[in-house]
Amino acid sequence: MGRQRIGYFEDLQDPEHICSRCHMCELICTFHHHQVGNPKRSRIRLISLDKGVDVPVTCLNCEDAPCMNICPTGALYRPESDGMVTVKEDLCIGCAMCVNACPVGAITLDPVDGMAVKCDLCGGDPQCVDYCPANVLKLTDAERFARHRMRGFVKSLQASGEEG
Amino acid sequence: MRIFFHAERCMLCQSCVLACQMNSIGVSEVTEIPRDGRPLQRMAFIFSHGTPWVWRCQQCLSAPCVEACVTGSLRHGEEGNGVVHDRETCVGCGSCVLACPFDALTPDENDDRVTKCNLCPEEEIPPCVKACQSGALAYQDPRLFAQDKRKKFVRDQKVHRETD
Amino acid sequence: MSIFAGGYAGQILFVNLTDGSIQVKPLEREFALKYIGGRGFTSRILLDEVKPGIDPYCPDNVVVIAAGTLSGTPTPSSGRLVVAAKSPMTGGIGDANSGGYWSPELKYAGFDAIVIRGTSKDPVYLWIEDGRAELRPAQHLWGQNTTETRQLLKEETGDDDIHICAIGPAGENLVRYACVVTDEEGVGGRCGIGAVIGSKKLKAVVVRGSLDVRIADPERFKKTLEDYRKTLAGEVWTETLRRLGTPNLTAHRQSHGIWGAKNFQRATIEDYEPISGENFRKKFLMKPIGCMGCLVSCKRYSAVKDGPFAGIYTVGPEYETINALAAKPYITDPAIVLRAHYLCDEYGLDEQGVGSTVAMAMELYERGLLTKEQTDGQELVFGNSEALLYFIDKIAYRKGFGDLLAEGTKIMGERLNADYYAIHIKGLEVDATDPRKQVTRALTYAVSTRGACHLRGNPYIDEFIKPEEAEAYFGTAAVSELEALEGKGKMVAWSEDWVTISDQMGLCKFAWYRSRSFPMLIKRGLELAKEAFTSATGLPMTNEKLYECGERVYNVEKLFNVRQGIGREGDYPPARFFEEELTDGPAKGCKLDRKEYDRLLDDYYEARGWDKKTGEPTPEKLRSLGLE
Amino acid sequence: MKQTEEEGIKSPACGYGLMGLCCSSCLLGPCRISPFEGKSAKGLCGDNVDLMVAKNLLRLVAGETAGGLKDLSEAVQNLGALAVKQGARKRPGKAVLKGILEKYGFTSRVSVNRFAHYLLRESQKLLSPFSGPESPSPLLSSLYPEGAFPHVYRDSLLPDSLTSLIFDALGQEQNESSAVEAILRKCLKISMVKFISEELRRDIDYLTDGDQSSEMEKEALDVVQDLPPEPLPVVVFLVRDDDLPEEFMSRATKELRQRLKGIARLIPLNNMRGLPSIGRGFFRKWSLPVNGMSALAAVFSQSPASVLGALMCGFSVVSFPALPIHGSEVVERFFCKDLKEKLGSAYVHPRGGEVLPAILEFLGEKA
Repeated sequence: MGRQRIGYFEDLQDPEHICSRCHMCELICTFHHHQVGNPKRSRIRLISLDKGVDVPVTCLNCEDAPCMNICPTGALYRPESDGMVTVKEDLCIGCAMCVNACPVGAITLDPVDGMAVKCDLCGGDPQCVDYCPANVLKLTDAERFARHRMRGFVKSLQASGEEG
Repeated sequence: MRIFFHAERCMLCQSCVLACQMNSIGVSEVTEIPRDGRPLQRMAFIFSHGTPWVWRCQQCLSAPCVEACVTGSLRHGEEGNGVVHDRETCVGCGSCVLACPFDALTPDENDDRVTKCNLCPEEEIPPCVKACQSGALAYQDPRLFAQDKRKKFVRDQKVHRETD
Repeated sequence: MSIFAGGYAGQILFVNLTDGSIQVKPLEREFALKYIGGRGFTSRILLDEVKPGIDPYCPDNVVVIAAGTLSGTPTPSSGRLVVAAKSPMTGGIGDANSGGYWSPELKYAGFDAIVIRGTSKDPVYLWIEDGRAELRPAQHLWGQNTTETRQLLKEETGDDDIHICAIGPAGENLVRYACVVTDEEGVGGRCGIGAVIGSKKLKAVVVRGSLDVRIADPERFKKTLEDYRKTLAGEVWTETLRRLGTPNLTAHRQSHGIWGAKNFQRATIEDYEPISGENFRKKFLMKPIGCMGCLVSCKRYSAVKDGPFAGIYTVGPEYETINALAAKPYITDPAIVLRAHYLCDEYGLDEQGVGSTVAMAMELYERGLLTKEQTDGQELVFGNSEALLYFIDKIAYRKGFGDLLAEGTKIMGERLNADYYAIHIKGLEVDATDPRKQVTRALTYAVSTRGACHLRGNPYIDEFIKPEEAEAYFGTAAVSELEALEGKGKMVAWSEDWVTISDQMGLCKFAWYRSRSFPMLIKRGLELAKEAFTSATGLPMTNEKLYECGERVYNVEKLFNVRQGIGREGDYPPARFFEEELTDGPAKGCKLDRKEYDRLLDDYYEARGWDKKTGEPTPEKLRSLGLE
Repeated sequence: MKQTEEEGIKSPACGYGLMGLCCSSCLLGPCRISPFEGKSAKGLCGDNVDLMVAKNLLRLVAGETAGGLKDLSEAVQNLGALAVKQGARKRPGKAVLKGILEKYGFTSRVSVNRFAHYLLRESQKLLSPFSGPESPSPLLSSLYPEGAFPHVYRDSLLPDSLTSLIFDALGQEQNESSAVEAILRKCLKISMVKFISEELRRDIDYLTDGDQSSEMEKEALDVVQDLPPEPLPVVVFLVRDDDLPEEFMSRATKELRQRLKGIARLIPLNNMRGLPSIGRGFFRKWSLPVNGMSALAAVFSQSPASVLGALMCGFSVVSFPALPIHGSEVVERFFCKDLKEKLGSAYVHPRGGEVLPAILEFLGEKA
């Protein structure tokens, strides 16, 4: 098992398996971490574009994580070699360098206490994955993701074969 | 609100630095620059591993400089907006310079005090951000900054998929 | 810091548009315990603030917007919002209910409710952020469609994470059934609240919040969440709703023959297949959409990909949409339905209002009571989709014949001397279903405080309740028999109080108050709702007290209506349901019987503890509910 | 030449550009020498601030002029084709033709064909990159008579070959700091080239096509005619570039007229081209060169060459936008002080980019 992260798996052929914009992931994330309701503090954020495009975005758990590399105090670190980059809150000074560096915007400053917050996989049992009604959020790693893409590719081959 | 920097949009023109210097000596037009002006160094342009970076105070939320300051002339702004430096009470002891992980405080050449970026509270948008022609500098809430990044990420992803 | 341990934001915003003053008042604990939230707050505040007999468009009318109590907490399907005012359609209490993400955002911005008084001179919009509010000029937004309004506001604020509740051109032009549109997804349709907001020159209410909505007892709350999830998983129709959404119900209406098509002249649709839920799914569905935290996701995101209307992206249609824009004007082209639905959303029109008035005009035209000159030269016959699309535009801007159509069926009936063909109750058009087959449904529609409405009660409890359960709850096993009238008044009263709870809590009726078995219904609608309420707010609550809160609010609304002069005579279905039999389909031959209905209404009043003659709540009843 | 034209005309958008420090001459990118770093600052190429500003200005002026020269050489080619075939396609109007002939020192009895041959020969000579310094060319000395433009002769600022000057300017590198002044003189020369080439082209076009733009010269002469018999001490000309929107100009004119009421006479001109004619007209009327009369031209133009050209016509010049020269003290001193001592007229630097205070300052000095 490689480095894990929360992946978004949609199936454009099956409407039930596309994010349904319910924001449950945000709600349950904030509830799990802060025991309140407030999606703005969530570590996973749902991005809605026009024409019904909704994609939840959270930490990609990069190998050479820019947030971790740029952190001046070492508040961002990997406790285990394969694990998630986590925030050591007593070291974080809220300088927002990580916010500046992260390529996907997965790390931000908490609007309430000002510390850097990012996905920590809820210690191995991610709540958003648990609660996602469309089952599009899954705990995944690079290998699994590759397999998913392969499966999609084979399916598309099949489909084109049938048509042909 | 803080100043964020998009390295990928920077055209290396350094207009931001010039604008900052002009602001520090109190002129708004380039034609008014006095020949013997001694601007404060509150912003600089550097290359780090080939990437441009606008060096300035990060306005940390739990800033080490504030903790280090012996006279209390460094304090947190209202509603968590930046770190405010009070010139009047500053004695130039340099404790903050030692504490700052970004080396963002510099001695004021005109007298024995330190100086730092104060986000130009008298202006609605800091002059450096206004001077930036390519949009590489952004004056934004960290939350919105991260949100914009996520949006860009999702958009890129979608475009990528559509052209697959 | 509010006095509440959680759930509530603890503040109410008072805005006076006439002088632009803005006040923030704390929410009192007693008030919250008595009226819970949502519709409870709106109804009570309206009762206190609105004087009898005022013109709904005058500055004295008050618009109250309230978030459900559980909105903003992670309670599933809790993001519902109530917008209320004295209705320009019924003259009584008018409230509109809308889902989406606006209501939680209001809580995150620090308010439980907004009370809007007065009338502004120039168009304004209300900006609310983290406990602060201000009125901003909206000259540039006035006249814009709802989508453009949202776009402009997002550009103006530089943040597209804001949530917007806006009216369209219809509301500005005081179309009597104008609605309020929240974000892309939600429409608070009924009762013409959009027109009242338009008369106040308020274009939109924009919220952005990042404050916490606290949970008093997180562990207990978490348990409730789990419990709810399990209960929902055991429900058969959850999957269907996710698959087909509310258009799923079209099959039920067709098979029972209760469509209300052709302005209630027909009960089934001959060419039903194209407008069935399955067909909408096959042809247009992009994905299901859920409101805040919804585990059911019954809303649809639809796109028209080809044909003359290609390029429409919209949230919908709902079952009501299909009824109003397909069955009533008898149009069976689904693309037309979506186009009309899209236009209604853009202009901020209540679809049911559009469908009903156009259908009524069509009937009048076919019967020769309207001439071609009067209808702008349009051949206004059933099935003419061009005329429907043509008049949606005209209604929104009140042009030509659209000016009359914009008044709704009641006034149109009066003006054209065709009251009989105006199918409304208290002025509000009868929505989706023909109640002639089921007298309890007719009663629910008729006694509903906001006018004909299918969401004010659950008249079909008798379809699945078991005799022993009926005995325990309503005192007679007869309630479980479909034909019997005994105990049905009590059942309707009970179900009304009981769905009122959902409007107070901000819970979705589909996710919490619809079920296939009675115990499940009680468990979700009462026990789990109570659990969620107590664990979130930390306030003491029991099943009985919660139920009483629902009853109290219903009585408050009745009191409001009585004060505005709506008595027993307002609680009758339109004459057509008594006079004409259904002529086709499985329910052929059904009609309402006046005697039977009177008896049922008496029953109902008795169960309610209201005066049988006037329909007024008796002083004893009010006292027992703590409403002196 | 095309490329220079395209690159040269861009107006600066950033602060460095406004100061004339926006150097794009090497591929390593801009050095962005800060004005606060003083004299010691040197760019990647080794140039100091003064050289950089001067060279940038030269590049701007030359680039712009190159475009005009191209038009002239095309016009000369047309003229060549036509001169052989005798006469213009369309007969030129008599009055205007007379004016043109007089300008070049011919009497009106001379045949158009002969004049065309003369014009062809002389302008070909001027355009040739190999023509040596056999100055002054008879054509130039008729266009810029010594009496009206004495400074040009005194300081040998009259160009001899038009083309070689541009090639020279764009090709050569001069690294010694003493060369700053040489570069700036070249700037002035080149901007004269711009005026000369434009005027020549106009006249040729008139001969070949009957182009109406020569009528504009008449407008300039009318202006001179309208002036009172005694030479006024102070006249402000408001000169507009063709590219500027009408609306902007009329607003500026209105505002300036209001502010200068009772202080100075304000004469709006619709284009730059009339300036040499006005110089000649002044001389004809009062036998005085313009720079002897301290007239001010307020030039509203994006192009530095036009601004410097106006300077070479004998006017003191204030311009909007200001010339991009604030970055260098030496350059600024040359244009504002040295020139005044040498030519009698100079560039008036609009501090803060505001024209009105600069005009008032100029007037105050004179009054």
